[in-house]
Amino acid sequence: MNFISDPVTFIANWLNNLLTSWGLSQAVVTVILKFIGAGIVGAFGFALVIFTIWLERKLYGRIQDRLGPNRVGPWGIFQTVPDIIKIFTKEYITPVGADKIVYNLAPILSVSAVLLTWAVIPFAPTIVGTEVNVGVLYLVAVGAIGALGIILAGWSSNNKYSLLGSFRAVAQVVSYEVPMVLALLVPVLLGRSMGINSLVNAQSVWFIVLSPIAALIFFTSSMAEVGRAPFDLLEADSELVAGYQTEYSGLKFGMFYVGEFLHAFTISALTVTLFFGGWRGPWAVQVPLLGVVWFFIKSFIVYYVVVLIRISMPRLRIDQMLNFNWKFLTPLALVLLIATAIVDKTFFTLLPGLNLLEIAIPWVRAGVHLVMNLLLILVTIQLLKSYRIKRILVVAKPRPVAVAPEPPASVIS
Amino acid sequence: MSTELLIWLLPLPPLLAFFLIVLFTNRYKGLSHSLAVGAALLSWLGSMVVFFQATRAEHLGSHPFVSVLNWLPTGEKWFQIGIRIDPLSAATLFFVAWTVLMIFIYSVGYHNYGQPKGDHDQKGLQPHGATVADEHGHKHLVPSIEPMYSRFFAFIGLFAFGMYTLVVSDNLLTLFVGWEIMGLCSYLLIGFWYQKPSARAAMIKAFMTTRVGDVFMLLGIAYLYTSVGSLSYSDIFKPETLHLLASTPAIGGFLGFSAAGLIGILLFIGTIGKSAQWPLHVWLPDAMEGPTPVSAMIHAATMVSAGVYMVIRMFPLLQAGSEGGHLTTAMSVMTVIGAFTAIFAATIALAQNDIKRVLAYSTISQLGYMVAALGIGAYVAAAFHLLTHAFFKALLFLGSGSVIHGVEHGVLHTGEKVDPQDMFNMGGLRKKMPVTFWTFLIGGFALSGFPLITAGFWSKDEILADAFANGHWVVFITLALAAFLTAFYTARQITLTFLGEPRTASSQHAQETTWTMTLPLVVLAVFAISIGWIGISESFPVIGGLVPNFIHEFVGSTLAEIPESIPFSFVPLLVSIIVALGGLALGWWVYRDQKAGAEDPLKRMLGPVHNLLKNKYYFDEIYDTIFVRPAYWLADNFTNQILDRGIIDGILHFVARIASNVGHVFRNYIDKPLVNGFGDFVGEGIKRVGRGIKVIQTGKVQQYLLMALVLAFGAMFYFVFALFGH
Amino acid sequence: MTAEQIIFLIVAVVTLVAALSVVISRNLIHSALWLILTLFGVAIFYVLLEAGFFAVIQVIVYIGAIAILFIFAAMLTRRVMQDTGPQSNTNWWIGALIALFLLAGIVFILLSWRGSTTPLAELENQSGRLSQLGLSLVSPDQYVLPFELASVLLVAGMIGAIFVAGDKKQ
Amino acid sequence: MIPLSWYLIFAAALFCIGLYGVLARKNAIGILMGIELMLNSVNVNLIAFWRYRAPNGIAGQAFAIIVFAVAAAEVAVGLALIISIYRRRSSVVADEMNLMKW
Repeated sequence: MNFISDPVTFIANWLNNLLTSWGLSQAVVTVILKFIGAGIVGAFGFALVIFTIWLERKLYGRIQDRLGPNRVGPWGIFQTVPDIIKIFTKEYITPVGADKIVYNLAPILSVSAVLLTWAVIPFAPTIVGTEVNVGVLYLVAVGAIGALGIILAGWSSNNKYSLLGSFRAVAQVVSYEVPMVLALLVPVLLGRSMGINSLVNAQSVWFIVLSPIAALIFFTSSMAEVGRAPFDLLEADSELVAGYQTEYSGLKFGMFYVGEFLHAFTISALTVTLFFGGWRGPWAVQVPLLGVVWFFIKSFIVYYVVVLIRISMPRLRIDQMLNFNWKFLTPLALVLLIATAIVDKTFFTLLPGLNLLEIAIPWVRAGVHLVMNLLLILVTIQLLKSYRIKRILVVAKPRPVAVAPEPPASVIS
Repeated sequence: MSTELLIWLLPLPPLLAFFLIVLFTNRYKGLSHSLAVGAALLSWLGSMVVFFQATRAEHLGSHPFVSVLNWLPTGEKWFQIGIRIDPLSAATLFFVAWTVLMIFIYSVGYHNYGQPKGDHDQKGLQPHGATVADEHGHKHLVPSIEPMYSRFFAFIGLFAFGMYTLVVSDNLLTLFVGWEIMGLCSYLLIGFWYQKPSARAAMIKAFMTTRVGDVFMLLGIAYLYTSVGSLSYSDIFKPETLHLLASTPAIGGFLGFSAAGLIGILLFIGTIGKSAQWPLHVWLPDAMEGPTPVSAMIHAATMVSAGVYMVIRMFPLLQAGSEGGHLTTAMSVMTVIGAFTAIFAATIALAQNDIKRVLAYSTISQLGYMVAALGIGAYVAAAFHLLTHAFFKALLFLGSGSVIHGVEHGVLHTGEKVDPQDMFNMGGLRKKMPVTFWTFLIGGFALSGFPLITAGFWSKDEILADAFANGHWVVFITLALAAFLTAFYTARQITLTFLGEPRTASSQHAQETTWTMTLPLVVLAVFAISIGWIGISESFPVIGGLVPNFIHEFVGSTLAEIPESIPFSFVPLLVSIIVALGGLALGWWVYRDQKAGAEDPLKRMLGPVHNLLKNKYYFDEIYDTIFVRPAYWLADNFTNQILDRGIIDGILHFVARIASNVGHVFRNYIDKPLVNGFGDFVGEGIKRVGRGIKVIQTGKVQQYLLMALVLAFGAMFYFVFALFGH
Repeated sequence: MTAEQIIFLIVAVVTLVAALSVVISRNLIHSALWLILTLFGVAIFYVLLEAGFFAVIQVIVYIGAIAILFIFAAMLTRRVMQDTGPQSNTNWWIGALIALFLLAGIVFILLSWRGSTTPLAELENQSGRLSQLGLSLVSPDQYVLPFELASVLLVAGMIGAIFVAGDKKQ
Repeated sequence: MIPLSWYLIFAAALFCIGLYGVLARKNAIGILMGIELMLNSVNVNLIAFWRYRAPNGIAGQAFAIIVFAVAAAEVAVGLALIISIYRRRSSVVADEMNLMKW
């Protein structure tokens, strides 16, 4: 337990001893340490945002076959700093008739919601915010608060467009929460615990292997949760101006902006912790620092996928989005949850029957689950095909050909 | 088959005949009449056997044939009925059997058995003859058969059963039963042709008058039963009971009668009604409405003789308490009534034109004779006269029936509208109907007491001798006078109907009747003569000892001790001979050349008295005014108007009015105000309460919640503080 | 007064003030927001009572869903938002009276109740408790019936709400 | 160490405020909020009793969960009703919904 392998805990213990030596009671000391830890994580979150903004803009450029920001600093890495300064210096305009308290409260809520999730994500076996045994539910709760922020922002800015925007946003966020929660339940089921740390520990075989569908559903619904990429109806530039952010300016707008980007990176981090084994990697256990490195490498890879989707996918219409959610994702998630539960239960009841090597059990279990998931995928694809064909049929009905009206009876006779 | 059992069976054949005819065979005339006659024959045969054994049994009086049966449980011992044949009932049985049989045979011919059915004969009316065409198509009327032929035989069968029960019974109750059955049958038979209004009136009159008598008789029987405790003769005629009855005064101290006297009188009133004595005699002449065999049956054989038989049977009771020759009050009453009825009826008979009415009145007077004889204590003479009278009176009636039948034949033949029963339309039938003439002549002589030959002479002479011997001068004279009148109207009757020339064409064509009618006449004629010879008293000068005075020993023995026979004296003998021959000669002389349509010579002689006699001393009118009209008045005015309408309806109306008032009161003072009021009150009260409470329902949800909370707190605090006492 | 008690008092005061303002505030949206704050306070209470699961459930269910529903409802019935005048109806003082009366009653009962001073027992199986709760909810001899009924109730409520509130496209 | 009575008194206070909200609020949605407060106070009570009186028992927690479910359903249906009433009578004031008045 030395500085290199586990700097964070080293420092923490050092500080602890320092403060206790100053005569503070242990409780007070832990409170102070907790505060310091929270502060570091928050600062780290914002710093991360600065980097991800740059990264994203560079990627956009490269994908769209252009350079992207390269003027400020080498490869434009400092581009985000002048943006931030710009935003800081912008003038605060509060619309007439806006509900002051609620107008100012909204951005704070949305950013705090995102930051709160970081409290629970374990970066390394020893480095983790707080050890909450209902971590997964905590994540869901925090997501709900984010939705709250959006509504208040939309409503308080006393602007019809922003109100409409906030309604749509909330509808989207709330409805996508359902499949996300159901998808979250699958790893909880597999890992036999709600605490995120215990989930990561249980991932000797990454959960992505066991149930790729759950990972996919979780990933898509969290993307919707963020309001980016195909689901970025929230601040659809072409339609609703900036959605609920229209009336905000200056730092408040910045807050929203930072909140959004951080949220994007957070969902990739979450996906990693839940499905890609979090800090698990070779020697991660021995050297916590190495866990952190693995964790960030995986997160950035997933983040890269997020950005990729954001740039390449067209925007979904509001009804398509809701239909996709309620008619495809939620039923699939439900079926998946039930199927994994059944398979898992039968596997563990049959386990004593077939004599496996001790270490082979997780792999066999992974295989069984994988097979079930593949089967499920095939079935869903088949259903989708039959559903699509039927729709086409409907369209193809022939239209009646125009027929000359019969002459009036008097003429014939 | 012991005699007692045979006696039991005597009355049954006619009853059996009655039921068989009524229930089964009343459609077959031949079968019905043979059944009835057969039954009469059986009873007759039984009676003769019983009579023969009774005569051979020594001192039957003290040991009569008796057989008793427990019939009604009266308290601790049973009321017993049974049969009892002692010398008196044996003798009665003898003449009843003979007369009933003769009448049955006679009525076969009388109802023209074998004749064709009448053209337009109706049930309930006399047959009007049937038109018959003989071999060469010549049509003429022939008497038609009686439409209700078998019904007649059924009723006289029942009549015979009634008489037989009366005769053989050993107690007053079954006697009374037979008595009533005969009353019923007389009613049914008098009114046989019920379509005739006069027949209907006659049957009701007969029934009602006999009923009056019966009521008193029943009183007597009841009084006797209460005082003696039993009705059978053996108990009543015990010397000590007789002495007890004689000594105890009558209940109401009624005119100084003793109990025995009062019972005797009450029973005697029954006889007055039944045997048509003076006050209650009116029904007998009207009873002629019925067919002649019925008249014969009623007036000769059964009905009237039953009354006298009952009195003779009760003689010891009547005589109870009379020492020596002294008559008890009851006996004196009887003598008075008997004698008066004899003379009274005889006078009326003089003025009657109808052949049957003359005989009816002669019956009443002859019964008067018997009652008078009993009244003066001539027990054996009365019984003897009863015996002889039954025979010659039956003979006379059947003879008159055959005469009427012959004349009817003439009426049908000539088609003349004339009353076949009126003597003045007859005459000269001697040549046309010789057998009827000779038998009728014997009957007539027996009735009027033709000396030495006929039975009537001996029995009547006995009574006169008794009256004379016991010094009852008044009775002797009246009876002698009555005898003279009897002889006179008998001769009148014979000469009018048989002698002289036929006064009408129909009597011209009268024919002799068939053998079934003439045979009984001949038999009865034989008896009318011969029966007298067994009752000649020994002390009679010449022929006294020839034939033993059978009647005296035999019938006399029914009494406790045989009454001593009276010494012979010439006076009554001479008187009766003179009276008989005189009456006959006078009667023949007055009516010997009666011309058709000529007036009754007697009318000229008697004038207004004759008119009085013709109308029977206006007794019918008197009774009508005294009894019938007041009865109607009573029924109509009193009972209907006053009693029924006034009182009963009055009471009902009164009750009704009270009820309606009470109802009114209930309605207006209890029902309306209270009951309805209460109902309305409830309805109104609920409405008002409802209106009061509805204010609570303000529609504001929060106010409801407030109310609920207040109540909840109230309950909570109640529980917390009151119940748990904190 | 330990740290915990201090936190308890602060949070209690904050929650009660928020609750009071929920009831009193003129603007419906403001009262909704105050409601959210109260719910947060209650969530913190759960944490104090060491019922973490309930705190999170509270947040998810109440704040995540119900509070948002309230705000939605408030917005949908927008025209009423500008309603002037006091928010409480005429006889509000009766309500106040009853509430105070009830409070006094309950407090009186609680103070007099012996059990209110029971010592705080230490919790042993921290982790096992949650699974035990889960199991009890579905084990037939314990609370499976209310659990199933609650699910039926929720489905019925959902369908009912959709049916009632959905505007019929005539 | 917080004594149980504090929690109970806090819950009682919260309950009374909720009750006042229900009784005094003019707006139907305000009433629903009042009800929510009351339900929450009940929950606090349940958990407090569980924590202090029967820590290893399950009843308290199970009940709390059921109360959560019921509260959610109640709010959903309540608000749906209120919205449909609003749509028909364009008013949400409790007093004006007095059709059931006598």
